[in-house]
Amino acid sequence: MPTRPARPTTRAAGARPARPVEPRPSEQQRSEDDPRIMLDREISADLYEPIPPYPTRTEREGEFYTRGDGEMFINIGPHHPATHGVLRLVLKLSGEQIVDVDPVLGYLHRGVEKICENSDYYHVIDQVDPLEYVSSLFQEWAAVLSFEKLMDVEVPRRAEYIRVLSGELLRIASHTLYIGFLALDLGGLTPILYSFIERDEIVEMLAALTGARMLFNYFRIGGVNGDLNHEFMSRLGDWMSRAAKQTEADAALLNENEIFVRRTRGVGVLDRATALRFGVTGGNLRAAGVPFDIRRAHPYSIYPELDFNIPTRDEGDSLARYLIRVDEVRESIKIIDQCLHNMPDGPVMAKLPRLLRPRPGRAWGACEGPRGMLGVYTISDGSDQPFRFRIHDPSFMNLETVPTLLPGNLLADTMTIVASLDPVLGGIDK
Amino acid sequence: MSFIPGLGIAKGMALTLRRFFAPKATIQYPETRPDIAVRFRGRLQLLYDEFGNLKCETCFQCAQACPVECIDMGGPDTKGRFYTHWGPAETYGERREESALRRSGRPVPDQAYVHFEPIDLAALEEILAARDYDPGEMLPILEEVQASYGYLPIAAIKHISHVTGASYALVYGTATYYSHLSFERRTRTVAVCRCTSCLLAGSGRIANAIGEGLGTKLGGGPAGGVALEQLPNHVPGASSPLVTLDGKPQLELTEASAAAWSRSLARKTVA
Amino acid sequence: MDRNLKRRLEARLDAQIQGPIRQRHDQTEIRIKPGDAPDVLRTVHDSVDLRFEILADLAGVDTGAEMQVVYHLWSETSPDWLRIIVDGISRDDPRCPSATFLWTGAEWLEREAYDMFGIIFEGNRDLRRIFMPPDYTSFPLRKDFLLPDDAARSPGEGVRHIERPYGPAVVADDPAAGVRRAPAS
Amino acid sequence: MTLAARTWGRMSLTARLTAILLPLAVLLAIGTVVGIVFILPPTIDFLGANMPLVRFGVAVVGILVLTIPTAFVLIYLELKIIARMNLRVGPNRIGPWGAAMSLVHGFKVLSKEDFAPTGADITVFTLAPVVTFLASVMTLLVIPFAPGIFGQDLNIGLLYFFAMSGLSVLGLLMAGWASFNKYSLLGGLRSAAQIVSYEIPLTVSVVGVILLAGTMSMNHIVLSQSGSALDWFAFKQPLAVLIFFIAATAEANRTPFDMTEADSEIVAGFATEYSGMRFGFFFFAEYVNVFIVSALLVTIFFGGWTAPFNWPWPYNLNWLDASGIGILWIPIVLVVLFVATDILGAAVWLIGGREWSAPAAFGLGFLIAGAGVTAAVGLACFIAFDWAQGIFWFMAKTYVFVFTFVWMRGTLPRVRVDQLMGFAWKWLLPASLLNLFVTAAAILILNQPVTPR
Repeated sequence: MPTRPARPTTRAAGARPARPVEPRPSEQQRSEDDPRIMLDREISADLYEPIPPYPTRTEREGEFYTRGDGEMFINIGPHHPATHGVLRLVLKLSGEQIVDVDPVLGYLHRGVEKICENSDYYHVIDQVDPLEYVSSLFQEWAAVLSFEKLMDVEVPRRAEYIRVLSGELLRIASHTLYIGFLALDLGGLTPILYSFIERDEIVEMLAALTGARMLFNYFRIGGVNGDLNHEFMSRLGDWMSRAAKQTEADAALLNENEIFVRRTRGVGVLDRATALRFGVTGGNLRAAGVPFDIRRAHPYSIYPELDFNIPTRDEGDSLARYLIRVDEVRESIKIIDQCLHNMPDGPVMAKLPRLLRPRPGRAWGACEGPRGMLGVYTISDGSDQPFRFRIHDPSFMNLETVPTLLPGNLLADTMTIVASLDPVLGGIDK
Repeated sequence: MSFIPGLGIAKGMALTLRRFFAPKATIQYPETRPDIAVRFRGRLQLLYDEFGNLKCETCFQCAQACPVECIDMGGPDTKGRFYTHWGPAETYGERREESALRRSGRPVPDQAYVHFEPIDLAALEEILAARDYDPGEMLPILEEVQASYGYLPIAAIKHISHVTGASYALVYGTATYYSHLSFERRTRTVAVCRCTSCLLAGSGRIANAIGEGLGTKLGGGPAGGVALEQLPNHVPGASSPLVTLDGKPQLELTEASAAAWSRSLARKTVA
Repeated sequence: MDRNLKRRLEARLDAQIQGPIRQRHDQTEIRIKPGDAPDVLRTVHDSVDLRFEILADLAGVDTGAEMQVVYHLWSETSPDWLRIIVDGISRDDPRCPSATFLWTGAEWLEREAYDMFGIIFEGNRDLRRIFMPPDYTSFPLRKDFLLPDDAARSPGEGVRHIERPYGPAVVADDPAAGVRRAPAS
Repeated sequence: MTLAARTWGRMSLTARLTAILLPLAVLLAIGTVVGIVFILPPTIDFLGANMPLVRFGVAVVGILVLTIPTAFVLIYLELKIIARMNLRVGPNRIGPWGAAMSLVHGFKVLSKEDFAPTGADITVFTLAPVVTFLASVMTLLVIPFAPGIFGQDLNIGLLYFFAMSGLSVLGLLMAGWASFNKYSLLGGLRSAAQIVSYEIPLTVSVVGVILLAGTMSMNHIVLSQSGSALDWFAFKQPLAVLIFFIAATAEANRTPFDMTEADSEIVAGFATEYSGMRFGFFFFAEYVNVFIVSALLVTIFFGGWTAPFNWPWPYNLNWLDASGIGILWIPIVLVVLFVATDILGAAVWLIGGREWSAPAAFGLGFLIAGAGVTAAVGLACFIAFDWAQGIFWFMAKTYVFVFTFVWMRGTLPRVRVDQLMGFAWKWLLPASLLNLFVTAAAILILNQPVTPR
């Protein structure tokens, strides 16, 4: 067999590792994945080892690809039943215990930031739409917030109320989906379908409001695309009449289930200090005991007027993250109720020029999505296209804690932890 | 987690058993169609009015507004003049990468089928170069094109859109909006009155002079952009001999200056 | 707009701040030099009257003439977002000290900035490509990177020399801070 | 040679067929005669001399045949029940209420490409499904479905059962090892650890019953709890029932103990690399295992084929007796079926008028008549014969437990590996030992006579 590149060790990281030796001319004709080659060689342990075909470039990478005794690499994803989207985790296992993890991203990278820098301000909104495809309204919201700060647009109050209303609806949809997927990754077949029934009702009524089921493209700079209509209100009404009871009933399947609780309690504990150092936001941070919610910490839209509280838990384990979501669903239902009760009258769009050329400047807008803080940093150079359009995605930061949380746990806990952190790969690989 | 071990599991089992008999959420699709929201915009389609006429007026607004530029309008435009490119849905990819190229600020070869005669782009190129290919100065560019070509050729508009990066819809909309920009080639007519008084005043000689100045003769077809013909009836109150250019009487024109005037006129109006 | 924050910032780090402190809407913006970044960040993070504990965002910016690294911070002591712009990084060999000694989470953000702009964060021990494939040779979000065929076959001209394998890390003079200087190669 | 070729070329198709078939027919006729005269009688004598052999052959064939419909029914039940619990409808397109779904699954599995991954140990890879399947099928031999209807009445039936079911882990381990895939390896090792450690509480929990019944023969265990439901061992050994149920769930790799194919962790466990009919065998084995485990549960604890209460039947319908005109019932039934078909078909055809073609009408008539006759015969058998009742009660009880297994799968998430093993060793084993000691003590104290039958 052709000699593989010498595996670099941490100490040898200084000297640049040897490049792979050229294969023998007899083998140069055949492609690497030709099965005959594998049969020719004697099957050795490192035949399928994910050694990178290039010399390792960083100290960390060198550490990762150095095996100890009885350790093996196992590759989870990018196509795996339990990795949401196309996440790829290269695990270093000893037995079933995880020694080290190297998440590999970028399988869904579309270069949205570049596209946005080349399309004008109106078009940016639906270019960012498919980023967090589970809750795309919030990504729009962040972009719209930063644009409105950039060009000093005053949003009508009714539009703000409608934004909050639809946003909280979508938050509930996203959280129910999260609950279902967490259960699915723990092996429960049923909760995911209950979640999808819930989500489908919400998404249908949002389709009546915005015109689409998933990529809404509803928020506009200085307002929203359309006013509330009767179809949406009627659907919302009869959903609200049973929403609370329904969500409680669905949660009862998991909340008290001994198996579920035993599998999530104390697994992947993310304590307060670590969470802050990792820049984790959203429910994962609140599960670690930091009451950081943009809706309260840095109020935007009409949230200061609404009455709701931020659920917080001290133990930062997967169970806490799950329960935080369950509580937030209740809070969102409260918020929707208030929005419906004091919805003001008036226009839903501010007056804006046809071609937007904001004056040069910088603006940072952030809103609280279901997964944490969604931020957008826009630089305008006075043209009708953003000069720089930076998208900050919470799932990205939440996923970054995985290499810290996983080691020491079992292979089965990979799914628990990743699912409880709730990454959405569409947002992570911009 | 409940204190009695197994109680939570039992609750869950009870829930699933209840759901076992509950009414089902499935929609048997082909038999029962789900009700689509009125505002649902999942499908792009052209609407017809109650008389069965297509409501679309090829105003290019949608093509202009489409963020991924997948809409491509087609058919003769509102005034029934020009057959613009009509792209079927399959040209999505083609148009998409064309738009991507255009965004990158590079000239794009246009794959669309063209129904207009090509022009030589040298003059257009220098106009654009003078304007620095700036889509912001679309109107001056178009006016200069009109001035130099005598009209706005579709080829020129397409070239402008590809080079400046402004979408064809934008340029076309600008061109159709302003009334002094026209798509037709403007031909000017010089008319010589042959009523008795004018003949006596020597309009015949003027006609000959203008004719050889323009390179045509009375009643002959248009030479260059100019046609020479006979004025049907004398403009009241006008002195003799009477010569009109596009219906406007040229009063200062005399027998001596006719040749020079007509030559300059021929030079000004380029075909 | 938080005047008080402006005063506190001026009091704390008047030396490092380049130019005026800009404030607009709910954002306060200071500009610093790359060399000052670690000190400024630690000051802003640690000092009692401004405890900017949450790193909201770390973005690279290519202004066409130079590179910038932009931090957005949040603190419970101020209603404003604090924006720290590390200014004046050369486009040919962009280098900026890493923020991982304060926020471990900055590691991936810096990897992303490196991947998109080629900014080398000195002290980030895992500065790899994160979105683009490892053999990719150009930096998509730079202004000289045009759609779309650059994306297909990446031209490495002018930027390839930044891609070089990791060299030995020299532990800094202040081990407590854990700041590291990158190889002088 | 050329002559033969030319003649063959000149012959017509019929001539060719005759030329081929005629000699064959002659040979067949001669062979038949020879066989009847010389080979048949000694064979009959031999088989008659030792009937157990015949019985065994029949039993093996019958069980092999039985597994296929069992697996199909179980697959369909699982699809449908879990779907209903998920508020779905489940398979409803193929066959009535989608009943043919599992058949279609079977055809799909048969028609799939069957390949082995590069680097796999082909022989072991191919043998693994066979081992698993046979191990689970062989256990069916000792299960009494009804009085007189069982493969073999071993006096060590339970022992045999546990031995055989223990074999299945070998198959899984082989599969996991031979697939040359890390997921498969993990799955195989998990299954080995899990099944081996759950064997122990499973076996120990049954010992109490063995003490009570004083035998290990399945039949006698069933007979010793005949009578009403109060005589079932389930009420004398409630703890044992619980332990046995849990351990059996793990034994059959069912949720919440389906570590071996934990689809969200190790993609499909030991079956990751399998496709086509090899995969099919694994899943036949799994579903047959579910059936077997429920059957064993019923047999040991819930009185097997005995009725849950004092059952007045079977009446001794001597006119149904084979010693009476019993054997004549077969032609009679056939005649009745024929006549009923004609009458009903004619009726349908006359009433339906034009839109019913004659074949359709008579087909419908045949269906109705067949259903009626079958129902009548079944009822008569149920009234008359104890084996019919036995099968009825046995299947009824068994499918209750099958439903329970599917129900658990529809509800519960999966437990973790270490929790699984910890549960086995820290809770189930002590509990089963405790149960054993208590039972033994009770027997001693009440000196209940232990009578070996």
